Amino acid sequence: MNPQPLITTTEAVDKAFYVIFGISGIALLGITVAMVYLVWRYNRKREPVPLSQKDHNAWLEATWIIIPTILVGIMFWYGWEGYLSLRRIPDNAIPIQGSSRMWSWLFTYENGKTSDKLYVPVGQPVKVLLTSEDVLHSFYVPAFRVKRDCVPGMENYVWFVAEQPGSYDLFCAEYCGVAHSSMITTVEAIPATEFAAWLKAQPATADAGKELLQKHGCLGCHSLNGSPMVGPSFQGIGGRQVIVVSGGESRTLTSDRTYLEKSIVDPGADIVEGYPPAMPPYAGRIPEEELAGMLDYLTGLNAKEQSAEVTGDNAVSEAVKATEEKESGQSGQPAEATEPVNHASPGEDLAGKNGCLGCHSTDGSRRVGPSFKGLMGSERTVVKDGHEVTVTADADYLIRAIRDPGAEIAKDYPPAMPPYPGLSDEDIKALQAWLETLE
Amino acid sequence: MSEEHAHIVPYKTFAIVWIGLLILTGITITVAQYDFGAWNVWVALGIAVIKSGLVVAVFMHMKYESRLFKLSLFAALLILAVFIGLNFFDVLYR
Amino acid sequence: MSEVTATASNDRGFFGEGNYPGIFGWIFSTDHKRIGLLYFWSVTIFFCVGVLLGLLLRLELFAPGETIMSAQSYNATFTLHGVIMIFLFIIPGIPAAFGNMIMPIQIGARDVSFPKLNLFSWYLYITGAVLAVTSLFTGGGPPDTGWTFYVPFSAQTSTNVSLAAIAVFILGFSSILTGLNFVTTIHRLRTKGMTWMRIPLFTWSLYATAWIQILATPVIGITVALLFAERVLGTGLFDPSQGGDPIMFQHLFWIYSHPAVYIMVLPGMGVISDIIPVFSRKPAFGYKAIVVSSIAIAFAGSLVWAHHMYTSGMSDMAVMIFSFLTFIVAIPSAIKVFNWLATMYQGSILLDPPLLYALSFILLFTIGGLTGLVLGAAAADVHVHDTYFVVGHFHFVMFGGTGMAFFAAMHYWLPKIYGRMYDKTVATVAWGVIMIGFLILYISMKVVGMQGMPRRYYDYVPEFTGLNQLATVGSWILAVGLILMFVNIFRGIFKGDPVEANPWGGACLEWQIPSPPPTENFGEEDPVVTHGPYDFKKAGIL
Amino acid sequence: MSDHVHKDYTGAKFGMWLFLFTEVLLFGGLFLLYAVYLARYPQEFISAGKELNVWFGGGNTMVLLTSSLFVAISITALRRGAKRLCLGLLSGTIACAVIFMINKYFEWSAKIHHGIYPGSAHLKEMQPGEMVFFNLYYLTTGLHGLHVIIGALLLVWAMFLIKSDRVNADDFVILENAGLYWHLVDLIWIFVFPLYYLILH
Ligand code: HEA
Ligand code: HEA
Ligand code: HEC
Ligand code: CUA
Ligand SMILES: [Cu+2]
Repeated sequence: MNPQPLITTTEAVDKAFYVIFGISGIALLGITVAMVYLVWRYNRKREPVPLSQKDHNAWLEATWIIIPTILVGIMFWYGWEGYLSLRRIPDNAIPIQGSSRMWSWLFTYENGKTSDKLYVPVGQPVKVLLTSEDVLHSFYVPAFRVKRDCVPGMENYVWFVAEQPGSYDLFCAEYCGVAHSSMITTVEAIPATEFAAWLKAQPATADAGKELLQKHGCLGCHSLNGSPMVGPSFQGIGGRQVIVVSGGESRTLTSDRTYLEKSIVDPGADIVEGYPPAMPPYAGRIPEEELAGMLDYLTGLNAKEQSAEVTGDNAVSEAVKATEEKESGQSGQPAEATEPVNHASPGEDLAGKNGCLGCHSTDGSRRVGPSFKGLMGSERTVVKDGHEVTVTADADYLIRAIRDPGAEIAKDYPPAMPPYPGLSDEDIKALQAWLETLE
Repeated sequence: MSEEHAHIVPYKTFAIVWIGLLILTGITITVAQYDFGAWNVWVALGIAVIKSGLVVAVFMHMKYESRLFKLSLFAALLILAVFIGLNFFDVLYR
Repeated sequence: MSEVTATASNDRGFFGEGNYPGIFGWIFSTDHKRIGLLYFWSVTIFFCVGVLLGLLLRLELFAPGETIMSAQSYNATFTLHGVIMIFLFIIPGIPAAFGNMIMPIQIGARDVSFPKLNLFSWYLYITGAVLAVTSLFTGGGPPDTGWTFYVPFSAQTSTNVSLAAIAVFILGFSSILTGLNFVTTIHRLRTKGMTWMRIPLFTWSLYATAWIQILATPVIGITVALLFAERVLGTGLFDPSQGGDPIMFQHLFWIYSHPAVYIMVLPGMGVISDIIPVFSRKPAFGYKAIVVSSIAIAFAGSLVWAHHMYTSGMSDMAVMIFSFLTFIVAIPSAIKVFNWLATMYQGSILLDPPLLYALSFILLFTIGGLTGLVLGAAAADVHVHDTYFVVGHFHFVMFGGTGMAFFAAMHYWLPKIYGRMYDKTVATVAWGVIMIGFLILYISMKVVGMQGMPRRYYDYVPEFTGLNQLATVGSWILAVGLILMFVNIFRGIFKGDPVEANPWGGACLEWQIPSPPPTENFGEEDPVVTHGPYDFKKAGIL
Repeated sequence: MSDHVHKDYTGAKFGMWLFLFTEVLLFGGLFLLYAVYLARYPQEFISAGKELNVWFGGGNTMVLLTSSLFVAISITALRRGAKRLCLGLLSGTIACAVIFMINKYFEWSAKIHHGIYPGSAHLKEMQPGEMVFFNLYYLTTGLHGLHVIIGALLLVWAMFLIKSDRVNADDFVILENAGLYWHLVDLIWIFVFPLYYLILH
């Protein structure tokens, strides 16, 4: 429908600015000059008595109703026209998912690759589909004059094209809580060829496995980025602890290759707790070698690496960078080969998914909230109903801290933590198990 | 102390209006059993408007008040309509 | 009430004996002038608190990173700054303080229609203010949502937003009662000969304002009530996981809060419309056009709320409609500006402090209004929405507009009310300093906004440092000017030289009675009005 | 201060009307949300609306209309000097208010018994549109119920003044204003009833 864009978003918006500033500048100048002149010319020292008592003039008044009406009409038109350019997505725009949460961005590209900076090819329009996982955020790139809110429960979009390679600031422009002003990242505009190479460079086991998942429709129900869909996410699925219900009894299993295979061919046997028994059995529908490829891929998806990509905090983006460097150097080499296989626990996975690590560090350093390191079992001073009390950080305390963070505020910290009604008791247990390992 | 003491509305008028209101309530309940599709809301609202018109005009004496009262009421309802109406430029076209 | 008539001859006017001894004579008084002064002092105190918070914001922004406070305190500070300035200063500011003091006199009434209700609404104001302050120290601590209380954040944060919502509800109620009182008063209590076309423009502007207060304020009432329910009862009307729509909250919020900006500015425009004729010795040019434009602003101002939401994800159709209507509402404002200028033409202009502040209103409001047009244009707004450009815009219209009008009103009417004059030279110097500080402070904000600095940012990228420091320096200059102005005017009204009934040569009724005015305003007989409010010839000024 | 100025009846009544406008706009916010969400979830509103009992709603409509009649007549009665009748009618109105609230109590408790109330687990399992419907239903009828209580209290106050003759055939504006308030409560219900209980059948 919309062929190549005739103008970039920057040009479209700037045109409106020029027109409006131009008209306004003239009006302001005229008014200021008139005011100064009148005060000087008709000063009481010069004119002790007023020269007239005239109090209306129909023609004059009509003039200064009609002329501004025309002027604002013009302003409206340029504003609206420019806005339309922002809304008409060029056909060849590359779609990128942009998801926001307190207080980080996550961009997912067509092939499933994710990053916390927005990588775009120079000279090629991109369309960013904006969603939010918690409160309002707003995607704002001043250089491209685009801004759009990310609203939970809704998908918005922006499009733009970077004409020059470079790194452009990307701000969160809708107030979203204590770290609103650090919800900043960048748009990295790189030449199209480099972009293509970057996109191909896959973390861990590459495309083959994912293409299989895509082909068999698995990704319609399972995400790769941690968000639960109809089924649990594949993020970190390789080797994680899962609680399953089998024949009415729940037990905890390690999701190893055998488990995964069984889950695919006979999904009804063990149902992951909290999910409906909705998955169709694939026995006999997937050729042997394809199933093997899938399992290779899934077991390779260990939580450590992935949660690293998801949370956008500094320590983590280091990790992303490291991964990326590694990839560009030795792409194709599976990650397991270079890193010890997964010791990520479900708790750590949850902490990454829910953005805890955006506010709590694991290395003892202070962020928005207290560090998780050595937290469990320690004595905490908290402010409760205006009084300071000391409590022990036990399982119960953890539940209170997560369910009703406002009730007890860790001393010297702001009451900034949002409540997490979405975390089940099991989730909190898993978090606890993980927190206890952080000595 | 003159204008406002003019109208003493007789009991009978009130009683008639009351009966009218009860009948209209009956009608609106009956009519609700039939399906007019998208018009359901408008039919019900139409009857409600007639009913409230009666209450305002007679029970609340608006019929006997000066133009100022009537204009103000009109202004208030107009603004309410505008507040609700303009929202639909968003809701219907999203 | 015979003793009341007796005090009328007393020099101290309505400052004489009250109905109750001491302070009770004030806080239980139903005299509109006393209530006006109660408002004046409460509003001024909150204004000072508000500007101090503004100063703190600027200090924090002097350099990137943490300068004087943590991110959480910063967020609480600008929320409080916004809430105080909007709900405790600028909305009640001119109508409840100066409107109460002056409006009944201007129409030749002895009091407002419902004096007890008038006092009650002051108590509501104080209650709301106390609750707002209480919310800082109770529950989860100071609210950190910004004055706009957008959901879902406001529904989730563990700070004490619920109490703040109640406070806003009560303050809204207070505002409604003032409006209701004024409309009734202006309709019912005009004295003989005070026809509609002889009403002073200040009173006209209050009339238009009062209608907005009555018809728009309930909407903020229900909005904050729903926010409260969302937090306390979990009703989820704006919660997407319960089928709600967060954008509807924004609609409801702005349905009130946009008309509210005209509650803020219309009375200010009224002050200017009253001052300019007096200091130019010429009738207000285009009196009828100014009257009609006030009403037009009040009505058309109710149709444009969604221009705050161009990027929110509402439909493009709505963007077009609301952008168009926004431009329409600029026209009546333009009419006023041109009429004020035409009033000065061929006049005899005396540059006394009230006129100086009035002229700075015109300049600053025009700049603010024109940047409002930038925001009204959809494409331009996409770039500058929620940046410091918006912050610059609204400080220009609110502080440069209404704030300056408030100062103008202080310099114009306080001598009347207190019967004493301030030092005019100091007032002029203070004016100069304020203007310089103001322009440096807020123009820097606009520029840094154009460069893309988002608002409500505790920390910023290093590129923005220079302009932020300039702004902070501007705020210090402004502070010096404001302190000078306040000190001068307060010295003046308590210690200055006595003034006669009509120090400026005004032709409205308030200048025909002694300064300070007597308790019942007029003697035994109600005044009879025989000429228009700016007919200086018939009033014997010329 | 203004005691020696004659009482401005029209002014007092006008002030009351202005206040009623604010009430209308207060409820207007809820009606606005109703309209918007109805447009968005027409099917869910119908299915959720079926849960509401027309007889509770219809019964309460009759009760309120009748109470409005009593109030209207009571003013005429007072002005004609029939003080006893006036007081009797007002007691009737208050009785209606009580019946209304009792009715409401049963209606709400039946709903709550079924696990339908804001934030309940049962509600959370419903369609989004249905949740919105019930949340709106509780808020609207709740706010309306609050107004019923306030209106009844105003009438009780007016009754005291009538008893002591401070409100009488010549000076009845307080009764008239309290009556206006009561009619408003009725008016709101005239819209709430079809919108929540009927449209959706
Ligand atoms: C006193 C308060 C006040 C006043 C009077 C105004 C007046 C106007 N405002 Fe402003 N506004 C605010 C207070 C005010 N505003 C506040 C507080 C916010 C931010 C809220 C928040 O998010 O926290 C805001 C935000 C705001 C936005 C949203 C910005 C955003 O968040 O993206 C917009 C967008 O359209 C806007 C537009 C306007 C317009 C068009 C006018 C017009 O009424 C201006 C009309 C005046 C003139 C046009 C100047 C005079 C005319 C002439 C000199 C003649 C020459 C003119 C022509 C050629 C036409 N305002
Ligand atoms: C009338 C309204 C009004 C006024 C007058 C002001 C005045 C000031 N405001 Fe304003 N401001 C708002 C209304 C107002 N503000 C609103 C509504 C917001 C939005 C809040 C939100 O986002 O939710 C806002 C937001 C806002 C921000 C943006 C915060 C952010 O987005 O991160 C900033 C930042 O600099 C700021 C600064 C200032 C400054 C420096 C002043 C200066 O004018 C203050 C300088 C003056 C002084 C320092 C005076 C010193 C004088 C005295 C103390 C008096 C002494 C008294 C006696 C002797 C008796 N304000
Ligand atoms: C908005 C930033 C933020 C996020 C996201 C966040 N927290 Fe917190 N958290 C805080 C802050 C601030 C505190 C200290 C205030 C308090 O005690 O409530 C805190 C306190 C805690 C405490 C008590 C710590 C102590 O020192 O006593 C625990 C446990 C905790 N959080 C766990 C979590 C978990 C688990 C998650 C993710 C599911 C999470 N948090 C997400 C900000 C956050
Ligand atoms: Cu995210 Cu601000
Ligand atoms: Cu606005």
